[in-house]
Amino acid sequence: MAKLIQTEEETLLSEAAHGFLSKSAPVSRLREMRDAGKRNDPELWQEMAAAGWAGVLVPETAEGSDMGHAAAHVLARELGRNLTVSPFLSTAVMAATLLRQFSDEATIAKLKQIAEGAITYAMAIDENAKFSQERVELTAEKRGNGYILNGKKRFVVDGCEADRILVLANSNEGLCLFDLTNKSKGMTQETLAMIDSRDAADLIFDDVEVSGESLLGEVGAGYELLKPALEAGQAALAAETTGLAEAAFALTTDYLKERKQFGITIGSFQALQHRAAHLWCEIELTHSAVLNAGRILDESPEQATLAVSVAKARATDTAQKSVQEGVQMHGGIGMTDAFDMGFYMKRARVAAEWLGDYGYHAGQVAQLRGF
Amino acid sequence: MAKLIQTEEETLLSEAAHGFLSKSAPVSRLREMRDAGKRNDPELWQEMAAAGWAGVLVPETAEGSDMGHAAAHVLARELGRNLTVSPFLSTAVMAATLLRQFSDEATIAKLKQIAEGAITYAMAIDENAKFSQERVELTAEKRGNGYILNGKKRFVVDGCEADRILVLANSNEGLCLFDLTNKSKGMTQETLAMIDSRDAADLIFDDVEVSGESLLGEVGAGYELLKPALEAGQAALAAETTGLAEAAFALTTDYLKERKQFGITIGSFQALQHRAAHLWCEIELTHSAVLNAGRILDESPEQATLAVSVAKARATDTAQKSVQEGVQMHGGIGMTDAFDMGFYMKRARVAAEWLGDYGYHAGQVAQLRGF
Amino acid sequence: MGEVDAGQDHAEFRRDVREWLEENCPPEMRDGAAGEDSICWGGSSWTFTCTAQKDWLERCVERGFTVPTWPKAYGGAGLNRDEDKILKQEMQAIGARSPLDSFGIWMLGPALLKFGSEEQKLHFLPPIARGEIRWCQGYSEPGAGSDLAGVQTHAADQGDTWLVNGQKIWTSYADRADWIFALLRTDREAKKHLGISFVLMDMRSPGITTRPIQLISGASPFCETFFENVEVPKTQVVGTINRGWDVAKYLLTHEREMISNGGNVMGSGRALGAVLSDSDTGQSDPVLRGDAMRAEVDSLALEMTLERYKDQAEGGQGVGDASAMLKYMGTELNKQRLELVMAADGADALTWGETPASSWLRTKANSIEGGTSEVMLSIISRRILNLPG
Amino acid sequence: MGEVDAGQDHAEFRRDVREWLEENCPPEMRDGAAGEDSICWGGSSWTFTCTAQKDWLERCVERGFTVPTWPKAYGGAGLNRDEDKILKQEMQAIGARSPLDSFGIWMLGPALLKFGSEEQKLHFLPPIARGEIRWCQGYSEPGAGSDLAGVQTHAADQGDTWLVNGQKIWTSYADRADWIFALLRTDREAKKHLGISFVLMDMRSPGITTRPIQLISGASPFCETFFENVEVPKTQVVGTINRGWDVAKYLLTHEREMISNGGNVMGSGRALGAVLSDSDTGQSDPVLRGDAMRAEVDSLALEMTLERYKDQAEGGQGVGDASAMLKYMGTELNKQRLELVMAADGADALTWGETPASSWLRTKANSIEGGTSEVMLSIISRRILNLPG
Repeated sequence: MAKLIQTEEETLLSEAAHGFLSKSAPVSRLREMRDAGKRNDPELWQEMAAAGWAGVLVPETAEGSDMGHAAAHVLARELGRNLTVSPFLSTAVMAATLLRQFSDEATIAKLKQIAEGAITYAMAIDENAKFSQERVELTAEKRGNGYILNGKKRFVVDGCEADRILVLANSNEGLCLFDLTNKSKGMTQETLAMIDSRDAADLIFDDVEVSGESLLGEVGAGYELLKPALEAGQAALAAETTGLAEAAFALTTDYLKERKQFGITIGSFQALQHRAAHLWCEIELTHSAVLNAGRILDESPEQATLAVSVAKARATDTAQKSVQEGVQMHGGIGMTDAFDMGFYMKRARVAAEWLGDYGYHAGQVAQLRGF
Repeated sequence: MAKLIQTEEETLLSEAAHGFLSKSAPVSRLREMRDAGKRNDPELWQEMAAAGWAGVLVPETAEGSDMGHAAAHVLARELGRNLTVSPFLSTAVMAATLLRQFSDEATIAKLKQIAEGAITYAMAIDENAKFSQERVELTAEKRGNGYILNGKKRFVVDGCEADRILVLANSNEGLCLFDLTNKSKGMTQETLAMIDSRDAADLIFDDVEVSGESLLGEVGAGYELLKPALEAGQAALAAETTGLAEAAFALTTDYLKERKQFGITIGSFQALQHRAAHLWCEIELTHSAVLNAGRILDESPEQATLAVSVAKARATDTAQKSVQEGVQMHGGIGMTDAFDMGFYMKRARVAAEWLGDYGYHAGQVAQLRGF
Repeated sequence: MGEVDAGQDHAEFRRDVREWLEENCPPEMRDGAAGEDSICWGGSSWTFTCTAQKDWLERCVERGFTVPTWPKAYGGAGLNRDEDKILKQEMQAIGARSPLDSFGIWMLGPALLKFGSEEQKLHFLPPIARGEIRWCQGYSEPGAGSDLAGVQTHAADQGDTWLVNGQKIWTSYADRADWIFALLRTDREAKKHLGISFVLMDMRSPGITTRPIQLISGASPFCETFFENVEVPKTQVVGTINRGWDVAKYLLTHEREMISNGGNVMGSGRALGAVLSDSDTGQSDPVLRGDAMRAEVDSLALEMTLERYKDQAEGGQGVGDASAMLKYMGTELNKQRLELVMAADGADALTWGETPASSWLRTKANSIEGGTSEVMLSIISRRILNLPG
Repeated sequence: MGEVDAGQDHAEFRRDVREWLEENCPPEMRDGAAGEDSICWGGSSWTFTCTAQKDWLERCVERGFTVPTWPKAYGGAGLNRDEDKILKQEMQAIGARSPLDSFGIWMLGPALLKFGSEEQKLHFLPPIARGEIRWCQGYSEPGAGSDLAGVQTHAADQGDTWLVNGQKIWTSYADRADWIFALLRTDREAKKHLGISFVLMDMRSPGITTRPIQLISGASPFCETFFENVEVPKTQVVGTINRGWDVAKYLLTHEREMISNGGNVMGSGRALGAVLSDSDTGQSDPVLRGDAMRAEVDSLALEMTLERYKDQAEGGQGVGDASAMLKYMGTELNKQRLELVMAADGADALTWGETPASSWLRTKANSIEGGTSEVMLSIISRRILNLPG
């Protein structure tokens, strides 16, 4: 396996992303968008596409930059640090990983549009309060050449603003994946007032007629097709969440160095020092897990499940510890909306649930480790 | 309910027990006994009996002091502080609580002997590595007027030295309890080399013939009879374990005040202060849970299950935290056999398992609280 | 826990209370609601949510049941603790709402009862009992955090009056309060803990302005409060001038107990058991389930501890510094409980509205307000464990 | 994790190694045993447990495989890291035991390679590689705990020799060691960290005595070691006189990594998964199961971190102070794992003998020896996070 240290290219990519995002899309931008009731930022996405980010997992045959999963994680981590709002995970990571399993002309065209930033995608998988790709009740009923979809998808991230939706449905012959426009007749988007101020929706399918071409691959192959996309998404979300944890931790250690209480810099209180040091250790382990998941996804993606679940579980837990300690160590100011820590805390909560929470991924690990 | 504070009588009892045990049976006594390969101390038990401790739950009709469960907990707590070796829990708490459900002459005579310190009991319940009163495979087969017992009991505390054994067995007609002499023909005691240096054995029953009189109560009533005794034992063990936690904590805070490292008293290091303070809070909560269990057992024993399980779960967890922090904060010396902390740690481990561990009791709590 | 059997002596009292409640508590006030929205805070600007809320308050005022344990002379019912428990039990039994909640009842009242002059008690307590005057608390100052003794807001001596200048933060509901009780620095030369006085001020006094603070959990009761050349009569000092720290310390202890209690109330608004049973994975995920089991065990032990401390207090043994433990354990546990509720509810909890999200975020302040968890641990370490430094 | 693909270049090396192992590793040495009892420690008083153990050591010595990465001149095989990995993989594949373990290999060797003179290297390293001389470590002193710089054992300057007086504690296997490497105070006037030298001593020197220390886990490898007027030639100082702290610091970092590694090895002696699957309640108790899941996730992440740090080290980026993290997380995690093993095994674990009890108790020392967890956290706080104080 490639080494668990950043390559020179990755370091350069990371620096470029850091420079770009801290200027164009820092936390203050999320605050502005929230206050303005905006949930997406198409201009920013265009710039990211121009930098090759939208095509990070699009093959070169479809004019993508095809930098791979580890590179996608470098970007996701910087997006996490800045809490940048973008369809990166849904579109550039998950949809691209899913679609690149096909090489027909129509799919290549879509991948090309993804890389160009011309279309965005959302993944419609969950139907319940907790993540599970197994319990699918949305039905796809064969009619003529096409299908009729009926049911409801929950917590579809980017579900309002995405141009297209990848829908997991249950047919008589097993799970299927459909690639639909988000304006299909019979579809309703119920906007969710998300605590992280981002785009998510419940999608209602009421006799939605779709053509036979919108079915991806074989009937019944839905889960096999979805799996690599899900794992890519989980790992990239782990990378994003790790970036979030690091940024919240940096805010906290800065505060510990500057804030005085009872006349003494609070960072000199040993109890806080040890808690901060412990948190640093946690972040360090999580960072390794994310690096490892990236390497394995790039080198032997079919064996990535364990590595991905370790990364997602660790990142979920670490980010929550980081924001919780962040608020507590900041005291009152950490609780105010005027300070950024709350944004980190809310995003950490949403990221914890999306694509499987700690318990889900720890369960995967236990299963793969034989207990 | 009576108040959750010690009555004056309880305070006097506690002081008397403290005075007696710290002189006659402190931790150094356990060390001596271990080094001499001794597992019981009959003279000490005679003194305790003379003080009314053996009869703490024996009715006055059988010449017991009948001070009740809360008083038994006061004594158990002091026994825990001093790691005193005695058959108090098996005999004075569990056997007495079990037997006092009967008022026939033969049982009264046994209870009287318990109160006098003339006979000791052990409870033979477990058959597996983890506590469960439900999985009983030791069989009691009716033969003539009596029964034939076959099977194996595990982890019978006081199983080598006790005069009599209360055995939970499975008959065709449900669970039964038998009261046997520990010298019954066909019984073998396999001594266990316990880490807490106390008496425990595996008991093997190979065609053990017992008379009809040795059956307690009705056939099939085994569990109903056992339940109050088990709960009394669990609560008293919680009290003992709380005493243990307090004593280990006291050793630790004393050390924090006197030990210097890098020229500074280590108790002035804030990280240690906060951990010690947290531990104190844990002990405080556990102490309340034990007090509460004692009051409920005395006042409405049929409703005690929740209170007892909260106490046992809390005490188990608190004692483990106390000894773990104890060893760590003492550093190298805490690891040496020459220092007492190891005795506390080993007893805490055995007490954690006996009569149901943390998970077992937390599970009881969850069930009773509706989840 | 804690079904209290107050004995035969109180059977009559219990019957009376039950009958009175049956007759006087309006059906609308028997819905068991305990959230922010259903509270009656009272005060001059209060708008009752319905006639029933107004009736319920008035009937309770008449019996002294808004402050049952206060002496009758100050608007209470003069109940002893057993009677008070019975009243609470009977109210709980029919799901009766609290008729009135306020910082006046929780905080200022106890302080006045202990430190106020007879004149002050007669003047200030009855309007609190009747819900006519709403109070807010002015302790914290910007940048001072837990260091309450670092009070900078200055009261300059002008003979019969003080001239107050400065700023307070985290003053709950200051924008809706009629009066404020505040810590002011009345002697700049004295050492930190000395030179502070506990002062009552009319919020309509010229020079007082307020500005709400938005929290990460959304709109909040907290404000910043500014004082610019505010004149205050010296008769409005509670206790001895320059010894306000004694009053503050007493109230801090009191507040800690209240928050740890409140913490539980919040948590039990929806029992952990119910949340897990309803949850998608509450049964099947061992991590979530194991953590919830732990939290439940701990919550019960904390409830028993509160009960024990009350028993101690009644036995004349003050809780004292151990209130720091209640504050610490209560708020930390409540944070854990809400984390578990969020996890159990999964995606359902990730939106604003009828979800636990606001409560979850709000709990994060519990371990900061009224003294941080770290301050509590230091108090325990020094004052209870006597560790050095 | 961590199946390393060392690329085509090494295919030949791998084939060679595999063949050599096939021919030379005796069947008795292929049982995968890794516990205390199966270790070959070497030294002048070593008794081989069987002929196979002796043969296996001798054959490895011949190839330099007891210290594969040491230069050939000092008894090693001169392997680079990829080759070393391949050797370890191939040994693991057939369950081969380690031919030789010793403090000489783990600790003194690296110190000598970095700080020793060429003469010292040629003199001391080969006997270590051959398992002829067994070393022990003399760092800690009674009452000093983590404060290694507080060394009191004194080496008085006598011209060509030192005269050593004092006492060391926690010297592992001192009663079976041939030589000791120790920190001695060679200048009492200098400041704490200065004035210490790193000195090698023959344990047969007149005036050295040892006494074993019994631990809570039972018999232990640790001893107290006493020095009474022991004469030591000055040529036996490693590095500069009075700068022994540099050597000690380097070795501490090294030791931390080793302990965190060792911690894992210990834990994986019996994988948590297997323990839980065998356990009575490992499946049904959510508390135990949830905690085990957490520990498993954390163990895997720690393994990945060790891998990452090794990759960094190979890339020329030293691990440095981050070794404190490995030490801290590795030992704390190992303590947790053994707690879980004890709980899973229930009553089966409560006796001495073939149970996890001794290992469980022994792990409690992991977070104390080689610098306590608290010292590790302080190192991270100050040197990595740059927090004040």
